[in-house]
Amino acid sequence: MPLEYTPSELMAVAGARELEDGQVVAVGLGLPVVASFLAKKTCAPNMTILFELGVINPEPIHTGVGLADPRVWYRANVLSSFVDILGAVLHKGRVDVGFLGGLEVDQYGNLNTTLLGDPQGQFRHMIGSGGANDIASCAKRTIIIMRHEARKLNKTISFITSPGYMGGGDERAQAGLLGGPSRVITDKAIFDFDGVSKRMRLLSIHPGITLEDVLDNMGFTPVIPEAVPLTEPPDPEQLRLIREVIDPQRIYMG
Amino acid sequence: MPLEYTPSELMAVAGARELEDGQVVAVGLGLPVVASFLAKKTCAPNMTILFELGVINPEPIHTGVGLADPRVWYRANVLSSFVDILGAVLHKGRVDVGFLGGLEVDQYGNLNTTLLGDPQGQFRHMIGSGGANDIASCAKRTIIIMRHEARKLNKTISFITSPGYMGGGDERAQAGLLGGPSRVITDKAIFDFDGVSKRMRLLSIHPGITLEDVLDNMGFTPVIPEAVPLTEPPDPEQLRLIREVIDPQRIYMG
Amino acid sequence: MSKVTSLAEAVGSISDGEHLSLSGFAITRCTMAFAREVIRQGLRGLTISQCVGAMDADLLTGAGVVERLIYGGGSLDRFGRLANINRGIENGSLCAEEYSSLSIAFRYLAGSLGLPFIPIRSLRGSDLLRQIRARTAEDVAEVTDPFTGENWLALKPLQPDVAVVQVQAADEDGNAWIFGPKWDNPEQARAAKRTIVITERILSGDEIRKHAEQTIIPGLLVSHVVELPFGAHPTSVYGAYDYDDVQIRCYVEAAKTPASFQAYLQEFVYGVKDHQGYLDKVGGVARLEQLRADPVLGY
Amino acid sequence: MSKVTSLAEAVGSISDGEHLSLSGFAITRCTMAFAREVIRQGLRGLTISQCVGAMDADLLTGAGVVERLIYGGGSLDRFGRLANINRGIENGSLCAEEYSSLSIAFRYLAGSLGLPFIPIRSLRGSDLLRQIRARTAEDVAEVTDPFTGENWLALKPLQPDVAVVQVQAADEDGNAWIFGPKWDNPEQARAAKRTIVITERILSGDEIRKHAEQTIIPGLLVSHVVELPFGAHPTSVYGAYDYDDVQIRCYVEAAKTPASFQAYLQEFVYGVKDHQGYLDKVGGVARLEQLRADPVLGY
Repeated sequence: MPLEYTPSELMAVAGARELEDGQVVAVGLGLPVVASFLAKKTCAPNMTILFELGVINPEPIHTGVGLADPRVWYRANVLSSFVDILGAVLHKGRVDVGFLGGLEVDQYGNLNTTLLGDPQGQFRHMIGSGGANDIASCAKRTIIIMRHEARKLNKTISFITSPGYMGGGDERAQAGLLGGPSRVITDKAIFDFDGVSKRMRLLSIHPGITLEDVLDNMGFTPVIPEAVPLTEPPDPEQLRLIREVIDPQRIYMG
Repeated sequence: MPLEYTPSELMAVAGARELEDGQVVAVGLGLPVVASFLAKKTCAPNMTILFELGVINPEPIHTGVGLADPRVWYRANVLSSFVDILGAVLHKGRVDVGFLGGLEVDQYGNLNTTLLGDPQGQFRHMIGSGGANDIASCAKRTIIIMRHEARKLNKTISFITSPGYMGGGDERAQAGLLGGPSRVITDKAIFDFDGVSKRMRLLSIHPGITLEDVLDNMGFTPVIPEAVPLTEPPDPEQLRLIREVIDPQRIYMG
Repeated sequence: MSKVTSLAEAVGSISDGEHLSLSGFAITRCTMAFAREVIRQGLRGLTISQCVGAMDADLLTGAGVVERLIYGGGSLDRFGRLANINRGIENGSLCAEEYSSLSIAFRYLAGSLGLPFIPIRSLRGSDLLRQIRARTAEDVAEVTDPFTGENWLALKPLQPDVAVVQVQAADEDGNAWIFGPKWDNPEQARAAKRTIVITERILSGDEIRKHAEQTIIPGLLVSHVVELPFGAHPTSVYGAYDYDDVQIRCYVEAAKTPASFQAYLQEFVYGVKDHQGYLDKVGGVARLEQLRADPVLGY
Repeated sequence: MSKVTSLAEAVGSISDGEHLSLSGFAITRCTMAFAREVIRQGLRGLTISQCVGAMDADLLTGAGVVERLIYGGGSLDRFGRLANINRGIENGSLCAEEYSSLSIAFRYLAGSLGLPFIPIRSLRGSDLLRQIRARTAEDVAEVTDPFTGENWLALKPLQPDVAVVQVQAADEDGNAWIFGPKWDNPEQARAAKRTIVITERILSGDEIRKHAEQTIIPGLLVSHVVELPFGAHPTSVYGAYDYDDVQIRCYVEAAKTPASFQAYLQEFVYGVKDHQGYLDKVGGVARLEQLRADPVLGY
């Protein structure tokens, strides 16, 4: 009998699987926190987790409401500052993976967390960058996690808060930016990016989801390889950790 | 009956008298340390004393052999770093007075702590800059303390470690440097600098010293005003503090 | 020399139109009591800066005190968005200059070290940069690395008139300790012309000298020290007290419309005489004791 | 993951010709045991950097290990000058690039933050700058402030291959605490490709996590952790032990001529098997106990 799991749980597990032991990971709010703690407790015990405000390798025992919650700083081994984390680790070039959520992403992995609506007319201001623009600009690679909806995976987005491959091709490198997005993890599929055009490319589809489900809920058509495998489902230990240890109150996974 | 005091004691007292309450003072090795602690214990209780390596307002109870001696860090209220002291206080422009010793000084207050001898031929390498060049470049004003000898007060010096008024006039300001030397305190006299030419100018002569003593032991002739007053001698409390509290082992005053 | 004053006196030292950096980050160590007193004293036209927008800046903005905001985006974490700031941006009443966390931190850092400008890799290729250039062309520029010939973005130093920093402990001279992460606070204080320290408690100078490595803000930067327990309420102070979720929810609810926010201000700011009155209003000792942090957990 | 190794293994990870920054300042927290092991292992052609030249750099220079020194001048405080370094400069055998404390600190800072260059007010109008330009034209340049049009001196980042830092306490991952002033050490470790931590004692990770504000060097920067009590002898370690005036005077006396310094190396470096042998040589437990610091005074 297959395991029961929620789309959020699969997303967190897929995110965790992208992280390798020994890597340095800059973690944004939300699901990236769950994915990172899950990786650290499973495949990547020697991974370094960074929170932009000055926290390295916390070991929370209670779920926090965000990075500003002392619950997520608990048992950190460094408590320092923005300059120390975003400057001396990220801007210095030591971050292997930046882990970001977003409101909108386009086919080149450009990410919006600032405005929804038409920037020329009516719009709603949302969160803005925080460290997201810095992470997207300086990490060796970034992973984006977000819900799979047509209004979120959009052909054009209202505002580029955190640049991906900009207009595609080598435009990002030309602008002097390092790295770039390497994965987009949604609740239906996982994408990577075509090596030359830098367009988003379907990498795997989650169990129980069809190609039509994926494409009908996107504002653009990704590159689709001949064969697209199924995403590996969570294993029981990963689910146990998420449910019992990392987010028992279901603050992130709700 | 006049008080007995040594030339070093008079120099330290003269240095202390230059400091005003509330000022921020960057202190180099040697006599400047004694002068600064003396000022803090007398006329300038709210003065801030900075040591370049990251020490603010220590209250030593034992005399140290230099800035690297933990004795001179005792009871500091800040223990930080070069970047914090020389960057965020000095380079930021918050240092009112820089207090420097030297091996050689010329008539424009350029200071040498690097080489003795002829830089084109044989020379001896001495201490170099440490923070002296930074203090001379960034403090609002500097005070130089050194022995009064012809080989030390020289027409030309072997090496400019810490710039004074460079070639005189507005050359220093043109170079983008702030402040400049305001006093040279020796064991025979105190000098300031002419407002326009920036040449060293006799300000006072120590009790018991003649103008000839002063001039015969200099490698250049300073500007000499019509009337040159006597330097105010130390008072008994200043001498007591130096002898009993600040340098009882006579490490600096030996 | 003691710099200890009342909160009213510290706020009274600030002039209309000045640029203040505030120490808050989302819902932690926000200068809340300070912001309430600023509103009560009727200051106007302030510029506020902080790396990540926080509840202190949002409260001031909602009270109409803020003309310009220089920040890197922000929220009240899971409790909600910065509704007053967002509304000000949306209706054009607030001039918001929006960066990223690091670009603000680097602007403070340059200001703190007396650097004329600082190069940065962030912002390029983003609409943040496009927008900054359109609004404030004088704060970003291009510079060529003289060693490689590469083109870099250069940021102008931020040098607030006053840094207002909420800390756990300080002595009477303003030598201050901050526990937990410090985000942009060390650079804010060093970049600013002067610093107002709001402290949970005043320690003796002797105590500070015993652990001088912990002194994040040297007294020489500080003009006023205000002892004000629970000065950050309803936001948290690591090691001292937790955030007050009831009061933050009340704020978030009120901030949904200008009218309901005016009612909030009437009740919790204008309607109380001072910080003590505010604390009584939100539940007094009984509530505050519930919030007090466990010394090991820090919350 | 434990990074704890022997001193020999840590030194063995270094290659001839690499650039090491050393944590010493004059006669305090110098990487002395490390330097002695470097000499015993016969490394060659090293570049050494530090803000203020210290006994560790002088020892290595006297042993012929150092090709290039990037520093801001220095001494052994009242004990004397850096005789080996000065001799090397005077006879031309050492390539010394001489700056000021802040200019080296800013070069490390730029290296630590990934800045392409850093502007500075120091050095101008000095023979230091003239000499640096003559010797190493590629490390200083002119840059125009894009905001004011002013001309500034720009320094190139320093990025050592290895930072070697002598600390009071660290955990097995290399998260390290430094007590007392830290001079250039935080920026050295951040600027370097990797850091070797030499610690008076290893603490549990739990202990480090209790006071994580004190962690000056994050473990992610660290490749090796070596537990080595009295590793800085004969220099001091604040809070742990005082400098050994007898041994420093012995060093100063020996450093007066190359021949007498060779004899010193023979006796205290080549002539002992390891750090334990060295400690026995200089008086063993009886002498070390005399040097142990008073916990309140720190010396």
